[in-house]
Amino acid sequence: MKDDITTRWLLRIYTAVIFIFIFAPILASFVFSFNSDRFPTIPLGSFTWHWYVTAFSDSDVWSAAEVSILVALSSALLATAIGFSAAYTDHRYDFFGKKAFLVLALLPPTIPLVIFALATLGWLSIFGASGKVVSIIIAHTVLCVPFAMAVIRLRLNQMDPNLEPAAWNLGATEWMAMKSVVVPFTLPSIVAALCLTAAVSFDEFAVAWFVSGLNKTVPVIILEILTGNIDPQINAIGSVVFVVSISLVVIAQVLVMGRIKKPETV
Amino acid sequence: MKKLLNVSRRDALKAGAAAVLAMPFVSRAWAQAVEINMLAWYGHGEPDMVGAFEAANNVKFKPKYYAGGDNMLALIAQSPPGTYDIILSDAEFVQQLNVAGLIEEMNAADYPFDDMIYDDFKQFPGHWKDGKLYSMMVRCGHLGVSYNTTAISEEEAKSYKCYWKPEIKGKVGHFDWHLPSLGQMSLLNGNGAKLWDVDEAGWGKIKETTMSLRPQVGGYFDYGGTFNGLKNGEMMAMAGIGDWITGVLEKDGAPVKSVVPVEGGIQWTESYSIGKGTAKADIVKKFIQYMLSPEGQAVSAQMAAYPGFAITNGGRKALNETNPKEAQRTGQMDGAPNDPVTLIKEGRIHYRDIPKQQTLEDWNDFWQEYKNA
Amino acid sequence: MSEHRSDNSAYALAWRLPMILWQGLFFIGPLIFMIAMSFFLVKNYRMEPALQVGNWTKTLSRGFFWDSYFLTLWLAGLAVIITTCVAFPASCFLAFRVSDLARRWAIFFLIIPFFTSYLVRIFAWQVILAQQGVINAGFSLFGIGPYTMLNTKFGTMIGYLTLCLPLAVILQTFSLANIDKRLVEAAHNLGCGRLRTIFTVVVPLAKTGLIVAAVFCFILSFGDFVAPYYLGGSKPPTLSIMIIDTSKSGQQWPRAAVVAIMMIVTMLVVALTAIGYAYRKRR
Amino acid sequence: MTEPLVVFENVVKRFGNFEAVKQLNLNVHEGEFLALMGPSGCGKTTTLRMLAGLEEPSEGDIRLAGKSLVGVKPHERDTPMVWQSLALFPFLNARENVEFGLKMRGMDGVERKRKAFEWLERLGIGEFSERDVNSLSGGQRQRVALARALVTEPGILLLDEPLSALDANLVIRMQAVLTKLQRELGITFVYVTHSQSEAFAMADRVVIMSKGEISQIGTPRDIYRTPANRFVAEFVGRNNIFSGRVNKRGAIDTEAGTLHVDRKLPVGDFVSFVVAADLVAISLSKPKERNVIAAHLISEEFVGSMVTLFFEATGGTEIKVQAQERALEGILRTPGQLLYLSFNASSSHVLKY
Repeated sequence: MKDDITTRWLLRIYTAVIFIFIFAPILASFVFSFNSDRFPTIPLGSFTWHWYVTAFSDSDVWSAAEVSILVALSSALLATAIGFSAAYTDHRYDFFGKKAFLVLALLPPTIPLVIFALATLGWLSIFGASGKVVSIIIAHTVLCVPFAMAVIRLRLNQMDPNLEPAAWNLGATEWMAMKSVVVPFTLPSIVAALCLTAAVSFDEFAVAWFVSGLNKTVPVIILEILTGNIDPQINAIGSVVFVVSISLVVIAQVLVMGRIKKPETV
Repeated sequence: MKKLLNVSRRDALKAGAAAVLAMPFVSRAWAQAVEINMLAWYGHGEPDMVGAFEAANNVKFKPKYYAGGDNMLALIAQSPPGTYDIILSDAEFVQQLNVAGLIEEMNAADYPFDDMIYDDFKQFPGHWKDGKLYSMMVRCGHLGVSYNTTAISEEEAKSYKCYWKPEIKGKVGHFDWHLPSLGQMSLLNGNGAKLWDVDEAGWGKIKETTMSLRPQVGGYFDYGGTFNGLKNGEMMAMAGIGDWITGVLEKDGAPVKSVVPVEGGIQWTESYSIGKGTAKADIVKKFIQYMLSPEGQAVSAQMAAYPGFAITNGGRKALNETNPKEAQRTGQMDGAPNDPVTLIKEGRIHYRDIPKQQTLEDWNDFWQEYKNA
Repeated sequence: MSEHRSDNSAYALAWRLPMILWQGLFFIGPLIFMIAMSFFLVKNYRMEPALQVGNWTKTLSRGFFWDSYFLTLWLAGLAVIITTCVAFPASCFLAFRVSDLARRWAIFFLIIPFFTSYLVRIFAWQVILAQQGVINAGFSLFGIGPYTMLNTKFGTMIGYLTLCLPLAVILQTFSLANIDKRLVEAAHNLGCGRLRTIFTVVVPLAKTGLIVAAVFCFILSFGDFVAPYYLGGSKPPTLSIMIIDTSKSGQQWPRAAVVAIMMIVTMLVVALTAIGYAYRKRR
Repeated sequence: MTEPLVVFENVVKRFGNFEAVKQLNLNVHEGEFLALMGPSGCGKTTTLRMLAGLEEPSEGDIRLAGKSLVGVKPHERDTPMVWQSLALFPFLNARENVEFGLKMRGMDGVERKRKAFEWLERLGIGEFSERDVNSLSGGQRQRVALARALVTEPGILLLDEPLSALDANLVIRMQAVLTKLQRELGITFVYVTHSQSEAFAMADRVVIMSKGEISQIGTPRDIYRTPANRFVAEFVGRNNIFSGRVNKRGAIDTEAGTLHVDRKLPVGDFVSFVVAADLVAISLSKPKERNVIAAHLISEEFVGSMVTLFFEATGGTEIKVQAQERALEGILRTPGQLLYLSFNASSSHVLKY
């Protein structure tokens, strides 16, 4: 394609600006977390660890981290298990109501979190299950299932449809074939789904805020600081959370990339 | 975590010290400290308020914060009974808590009623029923005109009319709760002591006055937003608040101030109640006693999230001893011209209450309409 | 294709049922309950099961509900248009002018925002956009400003863009990269100008992806309460803020449910129409 | 007399409204190499999959060694298969792939390893036993797949177009490997293919299928020389087909002329008959035969020492002649040249009509 240099550079600069816009708040938050001013402006104040020290000497933050980790791990495990079963079902079976099945599996991300939170709180309180850690786990699992399913479904797409029959053919029962063929084959996507859903859960605040009761998660603490005594502790907490989440993503990404580098020709 | 904290040596030391200080505290909290569930306005469960008590009694407060009495009632209503061990509510909502059977009876002899700084406080409306005590007032503060001194003069701030000043169009904020803001409008309309007790015509006029302010309004904020808006100069005046917000900012060096205008001001009052069905009534009682002790009152008056007045003579004395500057700033010295007690005595302060002739819902509905206008 | 695809053995059901049960119980259940809740009564801050339409008539007869409804619709629509237009040139660049490796890295970077707290990003914007914030401080070096950016619709839009832009660029890039490049070249060879090629060849070919991206932007901004609240000063409040307000003050859960149902219906109508349009003409 | 190893009895297989296999009756004998052949969609793969238990017949019975297989799960049958896609487990190495079937049968690790290695050795790829299957060549992967299927020492091996992904040279080599293996092991092979050369080169018997039905069963020679019907004749491809009406003298008036077959046919009937391409003689001058067709040479094709010549006779009939290169010495072969083709009446085979 012929391309004059001006257009090329204009496009480059434009794209760079878009990325700057996207990363401005992330970088700013990092910078502000080390800035002594409570309301940072230019020029910046001095360097400080103060906000980290404040945030992490608050036992509430620690117990929130504990709740968050518990919730993220539990809902990641549950959502990945359920997402796996849904992806496998979609991959292998055809049955009456399959379309409805898929809609049910993929609908949750289209419902605004506030609405889902409201509905979940009302629903769970019928069973006396609101305001507990388990309520957050339940709700987060619902939100994470579609993500887990999508990731695992993509991997199953790459699986030779004869692989499972080949295992049965060699004497494996369906359960044995699942254990010794389907699971090993989809393992990278299972790990990726675990990381992804854990990260999604770890960052979710709207639903957690509604249903958490007294068991706050880290994002709920952030929300409370934001609605309450606003200060750059948010940035400190956010930065640490970011580092944690991004490590999970990088692990997932490495697994995905690894798969791209080593293509399996059937 | 450790890696992050390992950059410069001095900072590392500082961080390390903090971690060392925090760790036993944290681990103890995780070990076996009795957890006390607290429902309160933002800040009441923070370390500056409860840290000393927690350390001395091996307890751990687990706070749930709300903004506004309606919000508090809603939170309680949706939790199973016995969820909250201690409830800090606005005084005007105590009655509702009591009617709904959400709070325990208290023993008046346990608390320092004799030391109250003002007689009204001993018999605060709604706190007693049939001679039984249900809630213990712990602190209060005044709401008036909160403004940025660079945009509004002291003279102008003497009336709520300053909200309509053309120069601050789009820079008047509201604390997002109907009671204080609409109360101020009622005062501006000259309802004085009957500000909560207005008939249909009076209510219509309040709505009219409020609506006329709409073009000036720059936003509706929660606690953090209010704070932020005034501090960073987004808002030049804020309706529905008082020194509880500006006091924090003033101490931080911002050019903001709160005054009680000629039309009168509103007093917010916070009281502790013991949650119905709690198994921790004894330690909660001990905590309330602590908060009413001179030491606790001084801490409460200087609460980091928002300051309030000490309500016992002992507390005022303790504040004057530990932080005379703050005592002076807030007029909590006998004989000061802005002594809150004097203001009450002069009849310039009205206790915040709930609407008498309308329901809370009516007010809330109008508030929604106003916000959406 | 095979017999096993339609079997109802214990094995098949063991994989089919978990999702149906879980999402049925904890996703469909709540939504149905919410519909029921919209007919409940609130007495003394407590909900009582009932079957009365008061919440519906009361909510839908208020002028401010509809003001807020159309405002939310308008803001979300605007966010969709702005996001789509702003993202498109960048997506074209990433789809057509960079190497596969560079594109993969770009996508990786675009995924990062999803794993930073949206709240933290919004808080950062608050600080950046404030009257005495970073941008205005920058402007003052040139002797201009300060401009009011916070607590305006501009602020809200910045928030929506923060939420939608990375996703929009990702989805657009994917759909554009899937276009057969020979078609684009063919158009060029036929003397089609660059801009004309984009609108007559590229956009129609990538239509499905572009619309899906737009639908996601709509869903995200329509339901978001953080941006209009913290950057827009809830002035006036959007529907999601109204949900929080009504549920927070006065325990009016049923009325919040009414607002929520209205939102879901609106979103489903918009999304299904758009998706239907996206896939129809392809066949 | 004992029953054949595999018996298909009135087997019908439907997918929805589509009948993939219609009323199939087929016996497979112990130790034979049977090829199932036909164009795609003819039901050959479905038949094989039913034998492996991957599809259940809609009607009828399938018996293996006298026992009905209906309702028997795939893993309960001993019918290992070599797949078109090979379906090797990509996360296992070559040896682990071979071990799979033994592991599923609960054989202990050491024995398993030994046996797997033995089979890899036997197929000549012992040195690759620890290699990742993705890093092996097509032929090596093919052998791993074979070893994996045979390691459990089954009585029957199913092969589903196993050579279709290999290039021509490799196909010939693998054909030799397969026939040798089958002879050595003495087990039954059921081999599905759409390739005539594969089937004819290896199979003892060939089953030609079309649209879910068996068109013909027979030895490769039977099928080649005496195709049962026009479909088989055309599918086999190395035949010349002539059609026409039987005249009063018992000869057939075709577009290429009046031709004679060695069979009495009812006068006036419209019939077709085939003449195998290698049974047609070529001469420069008109021979004294009953069946002579004058035709122009169009083109020729060499495969090894065999030549196939394509002619066009009057009326546009295309005629193929196959001969040894040596046999054609002395015959001028320039395209367009007129030559005389002749065949013996006994070389013709009248198709069912």
